[in-house]
This record gives sequence, structure tokens and C-alpha cells, in this order.
Amino acid sequence: MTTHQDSFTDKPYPQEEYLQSGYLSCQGCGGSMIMRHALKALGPDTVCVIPASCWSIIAGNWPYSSLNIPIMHTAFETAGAAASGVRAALDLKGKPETHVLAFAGDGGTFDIGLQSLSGAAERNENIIYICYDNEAYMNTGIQRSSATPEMAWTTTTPATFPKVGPKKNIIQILTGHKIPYCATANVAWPMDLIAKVRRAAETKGTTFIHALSPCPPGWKISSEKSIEVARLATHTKVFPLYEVINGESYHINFEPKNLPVEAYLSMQGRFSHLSKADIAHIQQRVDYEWKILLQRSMMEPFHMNM
Amino acid sequence: MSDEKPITYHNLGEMPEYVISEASMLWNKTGTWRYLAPRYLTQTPPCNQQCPAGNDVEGFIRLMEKGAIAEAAQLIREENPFPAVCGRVCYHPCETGCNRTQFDDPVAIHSLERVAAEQPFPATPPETGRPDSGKTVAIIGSGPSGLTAAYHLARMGHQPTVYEALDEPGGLLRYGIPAYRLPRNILKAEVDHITSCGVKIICGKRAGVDISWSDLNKSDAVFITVGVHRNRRLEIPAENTAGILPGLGFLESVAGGTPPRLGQHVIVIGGGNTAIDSARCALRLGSDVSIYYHRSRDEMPAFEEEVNEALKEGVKIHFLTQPVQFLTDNQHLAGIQLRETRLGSPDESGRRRPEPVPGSEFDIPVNTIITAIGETADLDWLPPEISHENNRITINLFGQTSLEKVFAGGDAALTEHNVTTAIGSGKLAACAIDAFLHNQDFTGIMPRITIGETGAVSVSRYLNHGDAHKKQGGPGKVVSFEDLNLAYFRKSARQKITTLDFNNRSSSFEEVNNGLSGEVTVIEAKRCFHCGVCTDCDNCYMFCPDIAILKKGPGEEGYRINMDYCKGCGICVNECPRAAMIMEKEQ
Amino acid sequence: MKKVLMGNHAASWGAKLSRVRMIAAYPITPQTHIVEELSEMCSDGRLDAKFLKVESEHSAMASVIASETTGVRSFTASSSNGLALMHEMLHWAAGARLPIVMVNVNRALAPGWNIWADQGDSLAQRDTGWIQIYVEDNQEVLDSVIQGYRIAEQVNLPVMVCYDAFFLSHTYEPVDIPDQESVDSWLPSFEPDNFLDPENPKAYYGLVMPDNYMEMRYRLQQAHEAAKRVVSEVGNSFGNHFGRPYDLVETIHCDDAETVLITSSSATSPARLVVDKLRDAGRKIGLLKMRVFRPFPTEIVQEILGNKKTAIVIDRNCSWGKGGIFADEIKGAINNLSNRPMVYSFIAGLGGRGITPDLIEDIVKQVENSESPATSSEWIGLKPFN
Amino acid sequence: MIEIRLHGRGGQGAVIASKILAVAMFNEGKYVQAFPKFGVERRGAPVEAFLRQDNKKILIRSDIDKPDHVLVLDHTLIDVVNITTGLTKNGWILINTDLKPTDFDSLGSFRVACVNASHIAADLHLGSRNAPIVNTAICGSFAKCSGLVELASVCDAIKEEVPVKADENAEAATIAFKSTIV
Repeated sequence: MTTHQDSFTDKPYPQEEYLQSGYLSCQGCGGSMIMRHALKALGPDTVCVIPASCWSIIAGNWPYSSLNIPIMHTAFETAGAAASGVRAALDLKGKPETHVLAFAGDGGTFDIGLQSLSGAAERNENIIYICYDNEAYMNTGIQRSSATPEMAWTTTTPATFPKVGPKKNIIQILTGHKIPYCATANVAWPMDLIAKVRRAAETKGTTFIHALSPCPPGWKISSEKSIEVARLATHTKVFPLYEVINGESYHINFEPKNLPVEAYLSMQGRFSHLSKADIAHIQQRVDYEWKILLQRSMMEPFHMNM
Repeated sequence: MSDEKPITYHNLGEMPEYVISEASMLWNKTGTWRYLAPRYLTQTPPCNQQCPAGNDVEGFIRLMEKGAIAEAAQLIREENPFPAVCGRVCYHPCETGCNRTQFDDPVAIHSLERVAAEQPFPATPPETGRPDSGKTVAIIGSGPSGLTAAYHLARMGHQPTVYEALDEPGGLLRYGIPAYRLPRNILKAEVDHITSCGVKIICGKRAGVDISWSDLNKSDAVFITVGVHRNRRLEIPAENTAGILPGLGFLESVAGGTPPRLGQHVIVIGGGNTAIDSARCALRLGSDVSIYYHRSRDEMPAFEEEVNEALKEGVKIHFLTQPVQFLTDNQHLAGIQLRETRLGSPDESGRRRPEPVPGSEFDIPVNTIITAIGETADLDWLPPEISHENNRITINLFGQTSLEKVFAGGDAALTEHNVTTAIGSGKLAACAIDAFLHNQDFTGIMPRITIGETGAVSVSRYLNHGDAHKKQGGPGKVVSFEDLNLAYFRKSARQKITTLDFNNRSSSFEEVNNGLSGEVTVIEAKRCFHCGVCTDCDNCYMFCPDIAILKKGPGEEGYRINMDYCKGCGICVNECPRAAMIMEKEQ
Repeated sequence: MKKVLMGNHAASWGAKLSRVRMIAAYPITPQTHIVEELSEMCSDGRLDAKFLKVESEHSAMASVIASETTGVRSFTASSSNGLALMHEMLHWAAGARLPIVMVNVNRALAPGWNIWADQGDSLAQRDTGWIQIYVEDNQEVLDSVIQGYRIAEQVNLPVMVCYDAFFLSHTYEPVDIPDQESVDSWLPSFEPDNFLDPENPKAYYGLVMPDNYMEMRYRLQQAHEAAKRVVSEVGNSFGNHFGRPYDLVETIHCDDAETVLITSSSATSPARLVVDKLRDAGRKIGLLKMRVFRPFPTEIVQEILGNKKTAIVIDRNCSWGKGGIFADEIKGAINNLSNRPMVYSFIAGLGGRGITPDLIEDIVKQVENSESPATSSEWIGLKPFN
Repeated sequence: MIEIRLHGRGGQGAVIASKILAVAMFNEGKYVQAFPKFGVERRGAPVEAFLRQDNKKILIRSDIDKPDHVLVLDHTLIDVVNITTGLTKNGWILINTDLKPTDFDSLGSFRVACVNASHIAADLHLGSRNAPIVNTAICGSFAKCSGLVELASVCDAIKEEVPVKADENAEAATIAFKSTIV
């Protein structure tokens, strides 16, 4: 296991801002922070594509924009395709160095947008795709997505019949495309996130970052706990931080404190209905998934000299 | 288009043809969404509140962390002229209070202080901005309390004169603490520095004997810090036999270079610092030493570290044993009869009272016995207007005696007897005397300058000079361990100090503790949590989801909150590692 | 240069001559030859363009919208179910006011599977805001793609060039391919005012609140109104330059006609034969070819049909629950005229069934023998009921 | 206007044959129209293609029901498909076969021409042994029996339209032209 990121000390945090205040995120929004960090990593020569998501609203209504880079709002399922289109056009205009960022939520990535994302990834389009994952359709009022964790409450998975089945493993889907770079990131580790976005930007081809994005209303947490709860997600191994190179070579970036999942679950109202047995079940799954991740990280990659 | 106002299209002609943005969202002041507002608030670190001398502990560590050692020393001297002394002999309650204790190990504060004190003395004491007042203050006793008061009063523009009964200044520092704990050159340097700051010390003048009260009373104010020099008696048979030495007297003679001849085996009676110091001195003079103490280890008033060192050096300590009588043989000390005790119900000190075990008496033959069961003050010379009780001068909260212009401090006026407390009382008296000399009501001033809820006072805050108001947190809340966000701290071992080899101890008064040095100092300083004090760590700035926290301009430290856009989510406060921010209702 | 080309290759040539830079497409019968030919052109260097081989029609249109927004002339082609899948993005293209040109090969929608000619696919997209041109032969396919870009980029509306599956798409016939230089001198290069540009960072296609949405949509409608004039002007200019003029509609013998036969797409060709034949037999019949369906040429239809006795509309489409779509639109266009013809609506040729001269002649005969139109569209060519 | 119908099996190149003939005729100044029977082509399945030739623009846009001539690329189709449907009296039926025209009397009062296109194609290695591509040979043969187009035009059209083995295909047409039995 490599733990090359000392996220608290790898400062300075870049000071240039590509977002302007006044945008329409909820109190304590993780998604707005992820955009802010990502843009700091990419800089001004960036074009951003935003499919339907909280960010369709956060960015500001017409005739306003709270971003200092050009953005194109696009239909829910089209982030991969739209980013491909922008990429093609920029290349044709002799601007291959301009970054193309697709910035999509979990619904737009795990569910409706999976097809166009898969298309773009299979073509290995030179784009950076960031999924800010708040684990449900938050923009429409907290309906479950395939990124919703097992047994979580949402408005379509009520506490009496919570979400069935585990959260989809999007990284596994993307690594299945053998794209050059995949990573998970967590808003609680901004410098790690920035380092990963920078790495994605330096990598030619499709790069994918799955960034955990706490949502105070959707997770039923008090807004000031946003970062704290996100941090616990990693420390409980619910959301490990790792990178995958060429779909083969796994690197765990951060050794979790290995806290019990209950520490993470009990902070959130969306899990308040869980019984001890439920929590034990989730713990088992988390432990199992972690074991798989550990094993993968110890595998030799297919191409030895990549 | 303006960013300050929303755009309203009144007619089609004004409207753009396409859904393409025309302006920013800056007009949208999301600050109106807020219920509570964050605020930067320097809160009191527990170390600061715990320091009886009122040192800005967190402040000097912050400077040392950046390698600014000289600045750190100067910061300490704003409150305390004795960093080298305190860095050695203080029992460091700051470390006991250190929140790091609950995380791994406390920061080695006193070692850091000692490193700071190794810096050359500055040409001038820390600036106060005070002009000469022309007022005189007589200070009786040149111990830590008296010299501290003199130092601050001099800084404040007054003319203090210190009268010392013994031959050299320093009081207990010189005559009570052995050189292996506090080398004489170290003490001398700090005392010399105090005199260089405008303090006049007259030695060999015992109040009431060599100088009359009426002469002393001619000064504009008087500060009495005569200390405690009378050995408390056991009040058991044969106590006046030769060979029975009073602890403090023994230490004074060792300090004065004329140690008495001791027997091969020495018994020390008592469990306080004087007992331990006496035992370790006797050891260094070549004797085997046993201490007999009538309670258990837990009740021992001596500093734990000192006890440990004594044990390591070979001193034997026997607990739950009390003297019954001294045994004599032809007017000469032949031994001591002791008996066992057991602990009963607590006494007025809160400690469990030792009760004799009937029939447990036993005798030990010995030629030298040192009794160190406490000291009392000599107050017989005081004028009757100055009241005292239980052998302590009666003072109010800020050291004033029953005479308005007369203040008292140090061991003669306090229940707690240690160097750092004495320094704190000298500082408090300096402030109170200064207020008195300026006809100001100190009662109103006291809360403003008290560190934390119950700590010592801060001279810096009293003087309110320069950026002193920023120092030492605000009055009130002390940051607790629970207030910290531990996610941002990593465990790290406390740096170990080096000590003198044991083989060299039995024959030498060389300093035992060698302190920290070099890079290790900075590593240790970096362990500080900086409880309650912003260190510009950027967490608030980085985690603000609304870019409402902005870095201040070039050259300025800290952050500014743009309340126009702060939605009041509270993340900045929650993610502040050190509780230097609070959420509150807006005024 | 005249060549025997299939309709799909005529479309490819139209795109190539328009110097499209970005093509995103997904294969579907009967459109495949278009993308195959363009792939060849891109690979062998005849066309300096990027061909994005996307994974669906929806993504094709999404990509093309993105590239066009980035300021690059873009092209796509689809058909039937593919076009239906694009539906959402068709709204985006028009609402974004992007001058994209696409080709749709008119094919019936499943189920049951049917790959043959039927206008139902593109007519179902009539309300997406696209200009729609229904073309009659392969020459017109090529010419309409080139005109499409000039129209689109003038009015900032997307253009859909529609032609019948197989009857055109797979049919070889002589087509005059203009020189690249000749096209270049007629079709300006694409220099949009607005495009995704880090030097000029703007947000495109954001949330429009109720206080502005209606006005933005009014703009879209106005653009369509303006497009009628532009389509005519461009068609006329194309005629002057290339010798083949075009307009919103084409009329044959309409001036003195009492009866006007109205057709669109490939069905117009046999109708020409029938009208010529009936004219030779002394009948006062004319032919109106509806070339542009959106924007609907209401004024022209009113002018042509104003004093006629009878209008006969043949639709290779049906709006389920209503009937022939062209017929309905024509009725709507002339409804407020004081003198207006009776409109007979016929549905024929769905799902690839042939519309032959004989069938059209039968329709005319049937109208001549009836006193007034039926209330709903009549289906022609059905098997007998028993 | 002359209308021609081609019968073949998927993979034999009936549609290309119709296009080759169309191009050849177009190059001789005719207006032409060639198109497949609009369907789903599968290897081996019976397919049809159509060809119209006229001196003016062709405006009919539907299948050919009443062909003037019929080309049969595989004689076994005769048992499967009614190749004479709508065929004009005295129209040519050109059949790829190793038989003679007299062997097809049962087809009725039509003119029958035969050519062993499969053999010619196989000799020239056009297509594979079990699925020779016979379309170019048929085109040459049609020039012979119908006289509607010059052999030279057919050969030129083949060179224009056939991307591989253009010369061998032109040779096939020439051999077929010469070996057609009418």
C-alpha cells in the first residue's frame, strides 16, 4: 500500500478562484467544493460540460454564470458525448491543450449517463470526467440512484423498504474500459483531490475521478458535518481513496483508520433506521470490498513497463 | 453588465437572442440564507491558563515552530523574566493541562522554554511604551516573586529597590534549589538581566533588622516577598540534638558552599521538595540516603519528576512511616525511632490523614537526620497594621495587604509554595501596584487581564501595548480536548530530553537535565495543537463551500469572512482543527 | 461532374462539399452508406474532419451539439428509431440555436420492424424547432445539404434534410456533383459569434426561469418565420450559382388548375407523370410539391390554393388518431381563407409500399367521383376488407 | 423506358450488376435508375435488383412489376422464384447456367439467353469457389443479348465501379459477351 498523499500538509491550496460567490448550492454542499478544487487544479484553459445535476442549478440561472470558465449545460445522459464533441471541436481548432471537463453527478454517471460515458471511455476520448457523487438524485429531491448505498433511506426507498442491493462500483466499470487513469477522491481531502485532477489533466485519454460529495439535506446531516462525515467515509473504508492506472494497476493512496462503519452511518439520518444486524451486514460487505481492493492493489499489472 | 445588480429585461429588444450568460451571480448575496455566523475568536489554550506565571505558552511555541527562537524568548520575557529558571525548575502545570496529553504525550513545554532562554539576552526588555513615573517601590526579598515584581515595575517606568537579607540575590532560587537543578550561572544571568533593566538590589539588608519599616514605608509602595525560611519542627523528643539538620538550612549551607559533614547514612524526614532536594544533595555529598514519609507516594507534595530522579539516583523512600523520637547517646544523635502509619480519613488539605499503627515502633541507628516537613515565614518584624494569619500575610485577590500601599506575594503570602506561582504573584503585584500608583481601580482591570477563566494575569494585556490585545486568547473559555478537531493531528512522540549519566551524579552538582537542542526543538514545537489560536492553516479557507472566506492581502495573516456570501453552513468552524472559530448569532 | 450516385452517397457528398469538420453518427439501416462513405472520406483525407463513432444516436446529436457550440461545422445522419432516440437532443439543438445540418432517411418505426420508407419518424419531430426539408431526388439531397448549412448559419436554426428510405437512399441515379471551389465560393466558412471559449468564458444553455423562457421561445418562433424568406433566398441564390433553383415549394401547372395534387418527397416524381398525363388529357390539374415543412410555408400555400376547387394531399405518414399530417397542416393553413378548396386527404405508401403513377391516378379518379371529402384521411392501397 | 429486373442470391452482386449497367448506360447518355429490391440482404437469400433506362429523367419511384428483361444470376432460383412475373412478351431472360436456352422452354414465350457466368468467374478467381461473384460476367452477357449497351461501356463501368480485380472483372464481362448463347 502506498500512502503518498499527506493531504493535510501538501499545501499551499491554490489561490486563484474560477468560481464566483453567489452560486446556488445548499449550505455545506460538497459538490460546490469539488468543482472549486477541480478548477483550481485545471486552471483557466478549461471547458466544462455539465449534464443535468445539482450543478445545473448551482452554476446560476440564465443570464448568469458563477464560473470563470466556459461551460455548456447539456442533457442528463450526455456528459460523455458532449465532452467528446467539445474535445473533437477543440482539437479541430488546434487547441488540444485546452482541458475538457465533464462534471456530472451520480445519476448522470452511474445511471442515465453511463452509456455515453462508456462510449467516451471506450474511445478513450481525451477528457477528464469527474463524478461528484452525492449518492442519490438530490437535485430532484433525494430519489435513489444506483449510487445510493445499500439500505439507505431516500424518498423512493423509504425507511420501511430502504435501498436494496449494494452501491454500483463505478470504478470497476471504468477500469473495465482500460482507460489510463481512474481515481477516487473525497472532498475531505482537497489537496489529494487537486493532485488527482492534475494527474488526470496530465494524462492523455479518458480519465475518471469518482469524488464523494456529501449532501447535508440528502444525507440528513447538519451542514457543518459535511466534511466530517465525508472523512469518516474513508476512515471506515466505506469510500477508500485509490487510483487505478490503465485499468490494471491499483494504488491505495491512504491508509484508513479502520473505524467501524457505525461511526459513519450513525452520523447520518438516512441510516437512522438501521438495526444492529443491518450495520453488521454493511460492515461485512465493507470489509470484504476492502479485502478485494487490497488484493487488487497487490496484483502485478498486465503491462509491466507502463 | 454589472455584477452587483440582477438583470431585468423589460422588453424583447433588450434581450439577447441566445441562452448564453451575460453576467456573474455576484449580485446574489447568499449571506441572507444564514442563521448563524462564523467568527474568528482566539480562545485560551489550557497551557496558558495553567501557567501560574502567566506565560504566553502557545505564543512562544508558535514562534519556535518557525525557528524564531529569539522572538520566542522575548515573548516569554514580556510576562516572565525567568525563562531559564522556569525552564528548569518549574513543575510545568502547562504540560499537565496540555490537550496533547489526551492524544499522545504533552508537548515538552518546559524544555522548549529552556531552549528559548538559551538565546542571548536582548539589549532592552520588551517595550512597554511607558515613560518614567518617578515613583519608588520598596521590595522586600529578592526571590522569584520580588524580582519579577521589580522587573515589571521597572519596565512600567517605576523605580523598584529590592532589599535582600542574605548575601546574594535570588532567595529560594539560590538557597533552596540545588545547583544540579539550577546551575548558579544560569540564575546569575537572569538576575543580572533584571538589574540591567533598572532594578536596584541591595543585599545583606534584613527588614526589621538592617532597615526599619518606617524607612521602607517612605517608598510610594511596598511589596513584601520575604518567603519562608523557618523550618517547621517535628515537636518530638530530642529535636534539638546535634546532627539533626533543618532541611532548608542544609540546602542553604550547600548552596553557600559550606556543606556540613554528614554521616555515612542520612535519614530525611518529609515528602516535599525540600526533602527530595536535601536527599539528593546528601547523596551527592557521599552519603546513603533514606527518606521517611508518613503518607504514601500519592500524597507526596514533591514534584514527581524529582522523586523519580531521586529514586533513580539511589535514594530510598519509605512510605507510611513517622518519627516517634530521636535517639541520643550522650548528647549525640544515635538514631531515630519510627513507627508505621496507615491512612485514615482526609484532613483539611484533602489528603488522607496518617494514623499511627500501635506497637509498630522500630529504631534505626543513624548519625545525620534532615527534617524537611515544611517551612514558615518570619513575620515578627511586620508592623501591626499589616495583618497576618496562620503565618501568612493576609492579602486580597490581587496581593494587597491591609495597608493600601503595601502588597505581598510569594511563599510568605500564598498557600502554594513554588517558583512559578511566586513569579505569578510578583507579576500580579506589579500590575496592582502600577494601578495603585496611577490611582486606578484594579478590581475592574483584573478580569480583563486574567488568562482564561482562572489563570494568572497577563502583563501584556495589562499594558495593552502594541498588539498585546491579540495575545493569550480572550478572557473566558479555555479550549478543551473535546473542542479540537483531531482529524488534523497526527500522533508523534514527545522528544526525549537527555540527562546526566548516573555515574556522575553521586559526586557532582553538575546539572542533571540537559534539555532539548537543535532540530529536535522545532520538531517538538510542531507538536503543539495551538488550541484556540489561528495558525493560518487554510482549513476554513479551503473547505468553505461558498468562497466566503478569503485570505487577507499580502503581508497580512489570517482570513476575512465575506458575510455577503457566507451561508452559515458552519464547516469552517467544524473543520477548524484548534477551535479558533465560533458560530454565533449575529449582533 | 455527373455521377450515378445513391441518395445516401449524395448526402455524404453534400456534407463533404460543405466542408463539415465534425461528424458524429451511429449506423442504422437505411442510413449506413452515409456514414460509411464519410468514414472513407475522413480516413483517406478527402475530408478534413473528425468522425466521432459514438455509441448511440442520442450521443451523436449530443456530440454534434457540443462541437457546434465549440464553433465547428458539424453533421450527423440518422433514421427512424435512431431519430426517435435523438428526440430530446433535437430540442436542445434548436433551443440552443445551433446551425447543425443532419440527414434523416425516412423510415417507418417499429414495431413490427420495418426498414422502409415512411415519413412518420421525422414528422414526429416537427415540434422540435428544426427546419425540415423533404427532398424528391438524389440531386436535391446533395443540393439541400449544402443549402442547409447556408440557411442554418444565417438563421441559427438546425436543418434536417429528409428523404425516403430506399426510394432515394439506395437508388442510384445521375447526380451533378459541383466542384469544391464552386461550393466554397457560395457557402461561407463557419464563423460563429459565440462559441465555447476560455478567452470569453460564458455559460451556455443554463436554466431559464419563467420570466424569460417565453421570450426566448418567441425568438425561436421568430427565427422560423424569418427562415421562410431565407430558405427562398438561399434556394434562389443556389439556382443562380449552380443552375438548380429551389424554394419552399415547387408548383407545376398550378396557375390555371382547378385541382391541385399535393405531395412531398419521392412521391412527387410519379405525381409529375400523372399530372402531365392528365393535363394531356385536358384536365385542369396542377401539382404542389411541399419541400419545406418547417417552417410551414403558410402564406405560399394560401396563395396557391386560394381559388382552387379541390386539393388532394397524399401523405406517406399518419398522425395516429388524426390522419395525414401534410393534409392537416394544409387545411390549417387555408382555414381562414374565404375561398378555399375542398381538401382530400389520402394515406399511401406506408412502410415502403410503392406509390406508383397508377395509384396516384386512382386517387384523382376517386376524388373526381366524390362529392365531398371524407371526414378522415382515406387509406389507399389497402388489401380488400373481405 | 426500358425496365430490367435482376434475380440473384445475396453475395452474388446483383445490386452492383444493376449499378454497373446503369453507369454504362449513363455513360452512353441515357438517364438511369438502379436500386435493389428494398429488403434485408442476407448471404444466399434470393434478392432482386432493378434497372431503368430512359432518354429523359425517370420519375417512377417504385419496384419494377413489368420488366422488359430479366437477368437471373443463379438458375436454381427459377425453381424458387417466379422470375417471369410481369415480364413483357419477347423480353430477354438471361440465365447464368451451363445449360442451353432450349433447356428452358418451359419458361414460355420469352427469349432465353444462357451464359456460364459461374464458370467464368471461378476461372478468374472472382469471389470464392462456393460463391463466385458473377455479376460482371452477367453484365457483359447482357450487353450481348440485349444490345442495350456496348460491351466497351460495360467494361468501362466495371473499371469505374468495381474496387478490386477491375481488369479480371472486365475480362469476365468480355468472355461472357463472347460465350453467351442466344
